[in-house]
Amino acid sequence: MKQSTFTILTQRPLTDAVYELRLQGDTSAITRPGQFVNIKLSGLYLRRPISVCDVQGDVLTLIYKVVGKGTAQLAAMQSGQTLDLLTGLGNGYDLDLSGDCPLLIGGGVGVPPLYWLAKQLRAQGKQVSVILGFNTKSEIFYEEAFRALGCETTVTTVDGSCGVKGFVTNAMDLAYTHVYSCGPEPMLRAVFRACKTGGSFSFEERMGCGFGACMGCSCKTVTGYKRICREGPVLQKEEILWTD
Amino acid sequence: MKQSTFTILTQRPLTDAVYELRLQGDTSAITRPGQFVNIKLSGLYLRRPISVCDVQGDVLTLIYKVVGKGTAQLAAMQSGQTLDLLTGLGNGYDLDLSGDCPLLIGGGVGVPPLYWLAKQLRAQGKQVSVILGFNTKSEIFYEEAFRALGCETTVTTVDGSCGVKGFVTNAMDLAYTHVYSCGPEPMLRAVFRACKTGGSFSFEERMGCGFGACMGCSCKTVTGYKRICREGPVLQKEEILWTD
Amino acid sequence: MDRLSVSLCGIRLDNPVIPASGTFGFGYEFAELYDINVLGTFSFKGTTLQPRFGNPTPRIAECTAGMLNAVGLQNPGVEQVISTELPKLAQCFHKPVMANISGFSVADYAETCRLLDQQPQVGWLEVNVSCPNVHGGGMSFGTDCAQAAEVVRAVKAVTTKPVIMKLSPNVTDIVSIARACEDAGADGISLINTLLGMRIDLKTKKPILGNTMGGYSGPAIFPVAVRMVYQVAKAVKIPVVGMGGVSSAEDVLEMMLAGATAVQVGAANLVNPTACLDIIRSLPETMDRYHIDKLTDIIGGTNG
Amino acid sequence: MDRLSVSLCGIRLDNPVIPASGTFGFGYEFAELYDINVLGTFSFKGTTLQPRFGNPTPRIAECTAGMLNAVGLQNPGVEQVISTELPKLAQCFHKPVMANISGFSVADYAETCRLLDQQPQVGWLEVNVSCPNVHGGGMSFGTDCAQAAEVVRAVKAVTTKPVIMKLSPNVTDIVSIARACEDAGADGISLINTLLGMRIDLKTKKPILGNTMGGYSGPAIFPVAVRMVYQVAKAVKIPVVGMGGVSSAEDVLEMMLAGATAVQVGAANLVNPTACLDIIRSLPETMDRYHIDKLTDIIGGTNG
Ligand SMILES: Cc1cc2nc3c(=O)[nH]c(=O)nc-3n(C[C@H](O)[C@H](O)[C@H](O)COP(=O)(O)OP(=O)(O)OC[C@H]3O[C@@H](n4cnc5c(N)ncnc54)[C@H](O)[C@@H]3O)c2cc1C
Ligand SMILES: Cc1cc2nc3c(=O)[nH]c(=O)nc-3n(C[C@H](O)[C@H](O)[C@H](O)COP(=O)(O)OP(=O)(O)OC[C@H]3O[C@@H](n4cnc5c(N)ncnc54)[C@H](O)[C@@H]3O)c2cc1C
Ligand SMILES: Cc1cc2nc3c(=O)[nH]c(=O)nc-3n(C[C@H](O)[C@H](O)[C@H](O)COP(=O)(O)O)c2cc1C
Ligand SMILES: Cc1cc2nc3c(=O)[nH]c(=O)nc-3n(C[C@H](O)[C@H](O)[C@H](O)COP(=O)(O)O)c2cc1C
Ligand code: FES
Ligand code: FES
Repeated sequence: MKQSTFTILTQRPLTDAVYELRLQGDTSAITRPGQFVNIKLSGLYLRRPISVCDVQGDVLTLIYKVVGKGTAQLAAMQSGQTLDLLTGLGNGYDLDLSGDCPLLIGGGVGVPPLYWLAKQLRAQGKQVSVILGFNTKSEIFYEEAFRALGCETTVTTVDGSCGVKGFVTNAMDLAYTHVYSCGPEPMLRAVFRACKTGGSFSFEERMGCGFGACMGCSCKTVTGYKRICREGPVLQKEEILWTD
Repeated sequence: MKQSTFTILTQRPLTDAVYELRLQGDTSAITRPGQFVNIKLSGLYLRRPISVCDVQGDVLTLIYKVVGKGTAQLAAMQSGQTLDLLTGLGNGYDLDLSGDCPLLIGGGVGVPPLYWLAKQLRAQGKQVSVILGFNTKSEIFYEEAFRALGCETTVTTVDGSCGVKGFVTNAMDLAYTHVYSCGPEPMLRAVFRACKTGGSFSFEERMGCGFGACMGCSCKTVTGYKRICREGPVLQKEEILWTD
Repeated sequence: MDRLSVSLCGIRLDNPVIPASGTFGFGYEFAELYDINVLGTFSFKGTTLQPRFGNPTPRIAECTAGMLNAVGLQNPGVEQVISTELPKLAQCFHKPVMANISGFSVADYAETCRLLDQQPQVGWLEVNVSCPNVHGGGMSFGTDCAQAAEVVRAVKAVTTKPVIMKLSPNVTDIVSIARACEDAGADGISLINTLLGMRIDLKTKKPILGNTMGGYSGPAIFPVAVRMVYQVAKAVKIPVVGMGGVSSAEDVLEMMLAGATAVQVGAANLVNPTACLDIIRSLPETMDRYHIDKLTDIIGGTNG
Repeated sequence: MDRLSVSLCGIRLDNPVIPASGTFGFGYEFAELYDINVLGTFSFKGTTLQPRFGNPTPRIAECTAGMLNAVGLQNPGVEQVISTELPKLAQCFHKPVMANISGFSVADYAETCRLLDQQPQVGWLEVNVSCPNVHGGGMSFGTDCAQAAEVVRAVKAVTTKPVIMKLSPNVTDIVSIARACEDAGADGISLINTLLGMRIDLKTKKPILGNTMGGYSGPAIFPVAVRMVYQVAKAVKIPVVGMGGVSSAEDVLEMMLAGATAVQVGAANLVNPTACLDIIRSLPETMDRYHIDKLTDIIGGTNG
């Protein structure tokens, strides 16, 4: 974990509500895809956790959806402005589990953390399949970015306005050696049930600190209590206990 | 009273800690010298009251000293930025009381409200004497501005580094028909005791609202309870009850 | 307009937004800025039997997201309120007004309420029991079930108008005090009054307030207020008027979900004099955003 | 360094800054960022006799100038704290640590304190009486003088280390509870724990917290904390550890003027992990600004 100041290089809308932010700063604490940063915003008491979407040298890419005060404030910021970030948070995805043909499944703003993962897996020569789930055509982003990495990319939309109609699980009928997934909890559950191999699932929880100090984000797992911000956000299929 | 947005035209330091701010906006609610405005600053809950120093058309001049968070924030603001102001607050000075040779006595940041007063009295052809009290030479501001209006201007400094050594009362040995005063309470008390004619004294108090709603700024006077923000900040010599 | 209207103790309000006592004077200062008849109603400055100057200044201290006040119930006394303030008010406000009453003995409360009950302009009596009981050891009436109930009975005996008891949050068990008031015959509960707080001036090393301690209000107290409104609304059958830090239409909705039938806005009026107007204007679009059809649909809605 | 040092129940602290229980874990996460030996000491995560998972998530809700938490005392239980956490802590922290203890019965408190009392690393026992008494109707131990005193006596009977009672602010009369603890033999008082609060999610119309209500902390509660520290420090002879919303060196000075001998920093650590380090570093220049020579000169200084 590191606390440091990043400068906004570019900010651009990807859809009506989703923005891509490129920041320059000390990325040295970020070691794995699937980790996240925790952003201080002025006038808001708690930081806002956002997944790492890509890292290239000292440039960090984040993708976020405007859902409330914090993300709205972020969307109003401009190049040259600075942000106080905690970086290198969370365990991130373990690339060693991938096998030869990993399958990456993302839903909505669960898509971003899979991008850097896909890039690294491709760099290792893996045959990467990607399923990106959205509600409707206008919400789709980063489809071409994954294709450009050489990933076999399928898009699903709930309303069928683009790609396969329905949920991400409707497109899982292919061969894979490991599943990496991130998205809303109902999607994670469906993928969990459909997954025929090992799987790495990334979770969200309301956080106090984001670095393991407050026990605000704990969950029960097969292997004991885990903090989503520290031992997570990525949990392995074998250890997940759905509580409901 | 009016609530409206003003734009900063210029900001310049007059001394180490005292700044002059020129703002453009709707000044129509400001009717008298000695009134004040109440300024909203981001992140601070209460507004900050500052006296009107001058009004020329839609340009409002304020002079303030950096003493805490709010004034420090104000000092960091730049041309083009905007401020939310409540204008037209307080009773202000009554010009009709001046007689032919009014004497204006200001101490420190009590000097600013006397400027617009002096200007209006001069426009009425009055012979205006001004005593400006400061601690030391480096804190002096607006001496030339008063001279330029054609006021007989004396400066006093506590340490004698400029002008008359000592307090403003050391320079009161002249003929006058009415005293208008603004400054720290010990100075007001001394002027009150020395004043041989009628006098108008401007007071400060911590304020909740600044427009008469909260009773936060009440004081007892000979003629009953008064709100510094509404029936004040200017009280007449006859009605002042020093409470101590 | 029916989307916004609610009924408080049998009196219809066009909307649930009510400036809180002590932050709206007798309305005139605000009437300079906007037509105050847009309000549901307003609660006027806490009135006592005798005129009061209140506490020494400074009476105000700033805090991170709120303020302390130690005004000490400055008011001209009930007789002058009736002879001077109410007639003046009649010129700019044409709805039933909420009369806020304070006292230092049970007899004080009863007599002040009796006099205000006779005024046709008055719709509700809001009885503030945060004041110290000068005959009962100085603790406030609102910190003890038996004393609060005694005030209710004394007031109900001399009034016909709805009596809303305004409770202090500085207690261990707000629910039992609210229940005691209900059992004694109160027609409604309003809460919260200010939290007791203090600030010290680092320059002088002395308390900022002339009175050392004061009442804390503003956005900082909102979560405490929501909690107490929720607890009390679940426990009593009479309506609850919620307040404490409300500054936006969202806050109004949150208070109503917690169980408030109407919502008061206090300190926000002092820093943004058009706060209530702004809130009322933005309620419909805010309700749309959260898929709320009518306000009456959501009162206590978080509770089951 | 003598400008900053204070003595707490006979143990010298290099400075009065102490991370508050529940916001600093067992210190390791922060040791990654800075040498935590710069701290006066720290109060570790509230420890109970049995391991606890705590409350369902969400456990955190944001407020205007603070946060609610409903962690529910998640901890591995006193045995594992002793067998695992304390040895790990010994590697990065070389000063006496403050052991924070919670319980749900008097016997719980006594046994947990007895076990921790035997640990040489432990300097003070900070006994949190905000927890519900499962044998006594569910009200927290800290809301009743007799129950709080019973905990003090039970703990003092089995320990030799200084016992600091940590009080809940959700009470009518904090002074009488502090006095009851002093009379029962407590060596110090620490306050305030969190204020009980609640937030509702407008989108779902449900409470944000899985546990409905939670503890409010952060700058918003500072004025309430200063007030209670002031009231208690005036009323008792034992030292007071002040906390609640402290986020800056100025806040530390204000707490000490109110009467605190040492000052804890809670929620600030969560949003600014170097909060305590930053405060300690800026204390000397802040003291210069307000003409304070040594911190011991100002403890309770506002009071006469
Ligand atoms: C590990 C992790 C990674 C995330 N990565 C991304 C990402 O890459 N892109 C993206 O768009 N979003 C991501 N989120 C969700 C994102 O944190 C929230 O959308 C954001 O905090 C909302 O803030 P707000 O102020 O706009 O909303 P508000 O509702 O105003 O926020 C109020 C409070 O609730 C918290 N909160 C609200 N929604 C969530 C949520 N879904 N998860 C956790 N806390 C929440 C906020 O942090 C804040 O404390 C991630 C969340 C976590 C936990
Ligand atoms: C009617 C009136 C007119 C004024 N005119 C001027 C002026 O023309 N130029 C100028 O430099 N100053 C003037 N002041 C004083 C000015 O309001 C304060 O210096 C300013 O509010 C300090 O704010 P701060 O945030 O920097 O200080 P802080 O100490 O951080 O402020 C904390 C709180 O205390 C209040 N406060 C602090 N000092 C004073 C004070 N002296 N009077 C009233 N409230 C105070 C602040 O408004 C705020 O609510 C005037 C005050 C009043 C009441
Ligand atoms: C300056 C001021 C004066 C107040 N005077 C009274 C009063 O006379 N009677 C009363 O019942 N409450 C009084 N209150 C309390 C408010 O009506 C309200 O209960 C409290 O401030 C919480 O709401 P808020 O956070 O929206 O201000 C006063 C509050 C303030 C800030
Ligand atoms: C996430 C969290 C967990 C806490 N856990 C404990 C605890 O286990 N034991 C305890 O005595 N206090 C606990 N507290 C209370 C703090 O120690 C402190 O008393 C309170 O938060 C007020 O200080 P602050 O405003 O600086 O946070 C906790 C507070 C927070 C925010
Ligand atoms: S958010 Fe604080 S421990 Fe995870
Ligand atoms: S400051 Fe509110 S009445 Fe004067």
